[in-house]
Amino acid sequence: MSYKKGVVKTTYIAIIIAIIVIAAIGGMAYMYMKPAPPAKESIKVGISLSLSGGFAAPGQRQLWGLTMWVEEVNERGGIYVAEYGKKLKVSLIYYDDRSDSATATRLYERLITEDKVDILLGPYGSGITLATAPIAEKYKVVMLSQMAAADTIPAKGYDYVFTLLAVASRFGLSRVELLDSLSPKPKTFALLTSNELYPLTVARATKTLWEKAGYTSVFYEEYPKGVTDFSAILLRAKAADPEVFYAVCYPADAFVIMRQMKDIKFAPKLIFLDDGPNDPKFVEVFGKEAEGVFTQMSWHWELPFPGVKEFVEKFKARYNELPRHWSAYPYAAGQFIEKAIEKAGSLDSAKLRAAFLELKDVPTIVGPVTFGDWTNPMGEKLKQINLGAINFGLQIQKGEMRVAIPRKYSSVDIIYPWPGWAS
Amino acid sequence: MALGEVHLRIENVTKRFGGLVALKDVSFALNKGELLGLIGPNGSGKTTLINVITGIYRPDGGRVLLNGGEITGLKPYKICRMGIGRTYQIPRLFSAMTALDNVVVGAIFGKGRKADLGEMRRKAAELLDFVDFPKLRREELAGKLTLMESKKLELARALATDPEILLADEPLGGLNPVEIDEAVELIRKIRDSGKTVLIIEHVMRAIMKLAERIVVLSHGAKIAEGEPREIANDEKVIEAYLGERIYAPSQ
Amino acid sequence: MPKLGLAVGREGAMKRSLMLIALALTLFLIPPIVEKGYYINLLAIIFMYTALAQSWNIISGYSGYWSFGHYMFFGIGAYAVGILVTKLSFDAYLASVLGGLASFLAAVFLGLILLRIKGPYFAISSLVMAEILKVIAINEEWLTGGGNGLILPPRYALREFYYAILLTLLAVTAIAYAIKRSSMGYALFAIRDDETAAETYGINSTKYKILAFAISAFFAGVAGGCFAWFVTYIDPYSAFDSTLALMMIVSAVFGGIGTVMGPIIGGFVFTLLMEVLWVSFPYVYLIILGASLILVMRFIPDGIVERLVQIVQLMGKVGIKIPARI
Amino acid sequence: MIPSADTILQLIVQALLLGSIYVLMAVGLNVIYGVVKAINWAHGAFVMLGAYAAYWLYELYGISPYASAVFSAIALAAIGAFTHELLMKPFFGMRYFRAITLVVTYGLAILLINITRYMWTDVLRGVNLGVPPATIGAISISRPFLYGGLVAIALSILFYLMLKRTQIGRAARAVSESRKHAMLVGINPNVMSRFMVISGAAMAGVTGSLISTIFAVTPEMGSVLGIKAITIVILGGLGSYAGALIGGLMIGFAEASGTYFLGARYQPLLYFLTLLIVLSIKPTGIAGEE
Repeated sequence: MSYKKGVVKTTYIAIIIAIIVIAAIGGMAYMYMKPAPPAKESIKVGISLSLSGGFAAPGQRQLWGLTMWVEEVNERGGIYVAEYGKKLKVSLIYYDDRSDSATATRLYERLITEDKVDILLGPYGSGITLATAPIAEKYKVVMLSQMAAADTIPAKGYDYVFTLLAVASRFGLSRVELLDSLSPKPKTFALLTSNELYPLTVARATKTLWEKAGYTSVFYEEYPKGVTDFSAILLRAKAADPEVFYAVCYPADAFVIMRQMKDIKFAPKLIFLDDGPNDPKFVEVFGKEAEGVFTQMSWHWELPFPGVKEFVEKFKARYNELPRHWSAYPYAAGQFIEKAIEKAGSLDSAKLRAAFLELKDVPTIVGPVTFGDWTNPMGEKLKQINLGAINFGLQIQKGEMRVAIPRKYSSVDIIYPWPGWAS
Repeated sequence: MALGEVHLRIENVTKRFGGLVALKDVSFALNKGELLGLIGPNGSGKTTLINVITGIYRPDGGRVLLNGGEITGLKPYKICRMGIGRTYQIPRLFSAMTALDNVVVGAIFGKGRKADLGEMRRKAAELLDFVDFPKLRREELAGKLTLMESKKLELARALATDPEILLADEPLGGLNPVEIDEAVELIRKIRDSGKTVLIIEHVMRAIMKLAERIVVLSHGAKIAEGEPREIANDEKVIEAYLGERIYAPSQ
Repeated sequence: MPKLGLAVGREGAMKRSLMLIALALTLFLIPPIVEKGYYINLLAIIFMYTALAQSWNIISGYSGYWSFGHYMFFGIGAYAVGILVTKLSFDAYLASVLGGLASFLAAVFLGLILLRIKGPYFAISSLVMAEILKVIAINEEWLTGGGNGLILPPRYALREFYYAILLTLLAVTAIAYAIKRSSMGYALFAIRDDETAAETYGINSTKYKILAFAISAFFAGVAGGCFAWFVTYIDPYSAFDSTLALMMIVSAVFGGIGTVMGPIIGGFVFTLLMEVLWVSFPYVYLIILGASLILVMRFIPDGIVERLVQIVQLMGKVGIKIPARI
Repeated sequence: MIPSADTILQLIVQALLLGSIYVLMAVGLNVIYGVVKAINWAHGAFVMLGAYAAYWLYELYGISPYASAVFSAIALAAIGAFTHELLMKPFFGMRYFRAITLVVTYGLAILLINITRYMWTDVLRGVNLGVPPATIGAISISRPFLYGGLVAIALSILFYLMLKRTQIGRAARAVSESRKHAMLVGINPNVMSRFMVISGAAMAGVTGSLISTIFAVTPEMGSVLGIKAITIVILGGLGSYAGALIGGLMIGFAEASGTYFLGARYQPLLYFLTLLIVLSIKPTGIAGEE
């Protein structure tokens, strides 16, 4: 390399580095040094969303639900706050946490100390919620968690954290009702679960409840993230010859499980895949084979709660897909907050918290919401969870997901036993 | 230890690589203070033998004795610290370090090692002067040196370990006639400073002038051993070199 | 190419250490002055990545053993703290140090197996080793909580985390500097350039590699430990997260591997850059991350620090007067 | 639990089929490594792109993934050419070449995965041909797996023959041994390495098409498989086709039998340990040289 060439190259790179550094510092300054808007003109609702990273798909839909609520509230002129004697508009402040807990802690810190939000919404997923809940507690700002199902969060006993979504252990309640409502009643079940906080809680609670109800476990297996081939696991499950096969899994795994069950001709009388069949693509891909398969959702677009129909239509028109609990729960959280602020007549955290606890059966699109304490099947005491929250058992019938459990919300008959593989 | 005593003894050393026999039952001795030449055609096992002595390869049979004590199969760094230094045929310098630092490495970790870095640097600088390494190039990265500079640096680095025995693997290879004369002088100087030297060489004229005694390897076996004049006239050696006539020193 | 530390005169070293001490003091004073938790949190995370990059540098930058599985030590530290605090009610700070020690010991043991393997084989083996540890964390539920993870006592200790991680960063940098200026530095750099030759010049390569691996692991473990009590929840997937290895490698490469300042500058610039990118382009920052990784390797494979040195030298040639070499 | 003979046979079939998919990926990696001496971390991402190509062709035009494998191969060949010119060639001859290419292709993988995610979101996709499994006695064989395995074996043999028998193969081997010497005998090493990188990428495209009928098609689908393939290549020995074959089948068996006899939670442990044990005995893999 000649001297001159080296110089030129070095100079270019120096300039590039300088630009990067200046841009970085300038960007930071621009982003964070913006003067804060003048006092109370709006109610600030803060949330950290997973807009990129592993939870990007549900995170995005969470934002959609929230956006719809914020727009609707503001069309109505906002929420009346007695303390200020007028209606205040809602402004949603959100950041992307990259599906990463450390980033999320930073963002909640920022929402509270920098943006000075009046109320917080919880992030997506139990892990991130566990990491961020202590911040809300420390600063005494109400955090309404709507996308975390692990029992461990309400079990911590935080004063300022409320859990709207059905906790994982409650999922088991509808699973018991499902088996109880079958005829003839199955005797044995096989349970396969992903080895992570939320699926484990669901699976273990379900197992405990099913065994208590008199069903026999003939196969129980936990698999770690990253397993790509399920055939050996399924072979063993098949060898155990269960009547019910229940997998608490993620959508991509459900695809493979379903295919490989067919490959080895494993045909139990009931197939329940926690996540997967509730993705519209599943039915599209598996077509007739998906018929009669069970899945779950914490919400459904057919539910008879007030406002559901309008919400679904508006959502479909806007985002070109059916809403799911990822969007419905954040929207419902908004509906609840609206009532709570009106009741409290103030944006003060303590008063808001009191209002949260006083309100009973607040109508939302996820059903009536009441916060209270509950003891789960494992004997843990859970604080401030939504006692009205239900997890629904759905069955695919004629290519559509229909509510099957709880029976009181169902308008269809359950197909049982499962018809088996098409050919 | 008196001059002339056996310093390093190679006893029936055999080394195989898979089916290939690289060294076949090789034995000879290196006497204290002597300058022994090790010659042989390409692939005759010269470098393999050095690698066996310095512990890079473990022999399949035979022993290596230093001052009567067995060192076969010891780790290379231990052998280095017992006083055997070597250079490589194709210089294996620490290319991202400066020339001086290369020598410092030898000084810090070799037989004469001391914890004082400053002292080791001074020692390294002296050695670079000793081998006539250009002063201006001391802070140059070793990867950017010329061949002659690299060879000198190799020698300085090996000397920095304070060896009693220096194994020099083709120190003259690739040099032009003027450089060869310079290098020959340097090797004599090293021997004269009291070291035992084993030199592997390809340049026959030089080795015949330089070595006091010569061992010849062919196809992994020792075929001759003796004074340069005897070797030059040895039929087996002439044959091994495919008829190439080896000239005895004219003096 | 970076030269070994001793080339710098004593005067320059004095000036430089004074500057560094002043900088460190400033960093210590930030939390009391800056009220906003966000900035403290951001700085703390930058320190953490920087400390990890520096620890990676000690083994991989110095000795040339590119460890793609270095996140295993972060995970070991995190789990050691998790276990000590939840099962044996240890104090979090003491536990962090013990987490570092656990990583140190693990590295000595694992190093005996791994460091015999070279080049890409080593890179992948270290990655595989980290994944093995992850599987163990998933399965040994009695100890690690399995897939449920470990939930530490809730406390939100941002300022404590800031100081702990800053101390870790300063310590790992001081050690990296000390190693580079000592005979160990010579040994590691020699191993990096030619391990066989290094052995024949008296270097016990196994000893130095394992020592470097273990020291490096110690600090990664301490960082992991601090992280555990800061986020209060760890599970196998977040404690043994392979993207951490990516962050370490990229930061160190970005700044310049094998130099002391490289991982620091690289860690700061890179983490800050990521933060800005991600705030400004939440949806595409990963695309930009991938692209910048490629561009950095393509155009400045030997890192920013090396370029800065060249620029400084260039300024000297043009006649701009500059103080002693940085 | 003592399995029946049928179950054991079924397990062996499953292990073979799984192993053959791994072999296919590992051979693709080795094709590149053989000449370029670089591990392509983005191989998994390439496979993912191949799967997306197959998916879209199936979704939009109803072309079967087995037919569209050709298109996937061509598309990926183009990306392979780009990778070679911009991400490998500039680094030839550099210190740490292998580490650098590992990091650069890691960057490429992140880039490709996230561009895919940006364009087509994380929505699950998949191709279901609805073909019933083939049956021999009590054993059933998944057709997508079977076809994948057959193509894997065919391609491996094809490449092996090409390397041993043809002019190109001889040239490739010459470059693989020494770029400098190859140049001296009139072979342009850049042309050779470009050719091999393109071939390797095209194989990834074919792999993608084949597995679009086995796994769900998502941006992340290639990541786990890609790392597994790299593990296999390391286990078998870099650049060795026989090694890739043995390694792929070994991992296939380790996974299937490990899952069956030890349980799913220990599945990864078994093959990771296989790798470490092999490497601690032979640090360059089963059939690796150096």
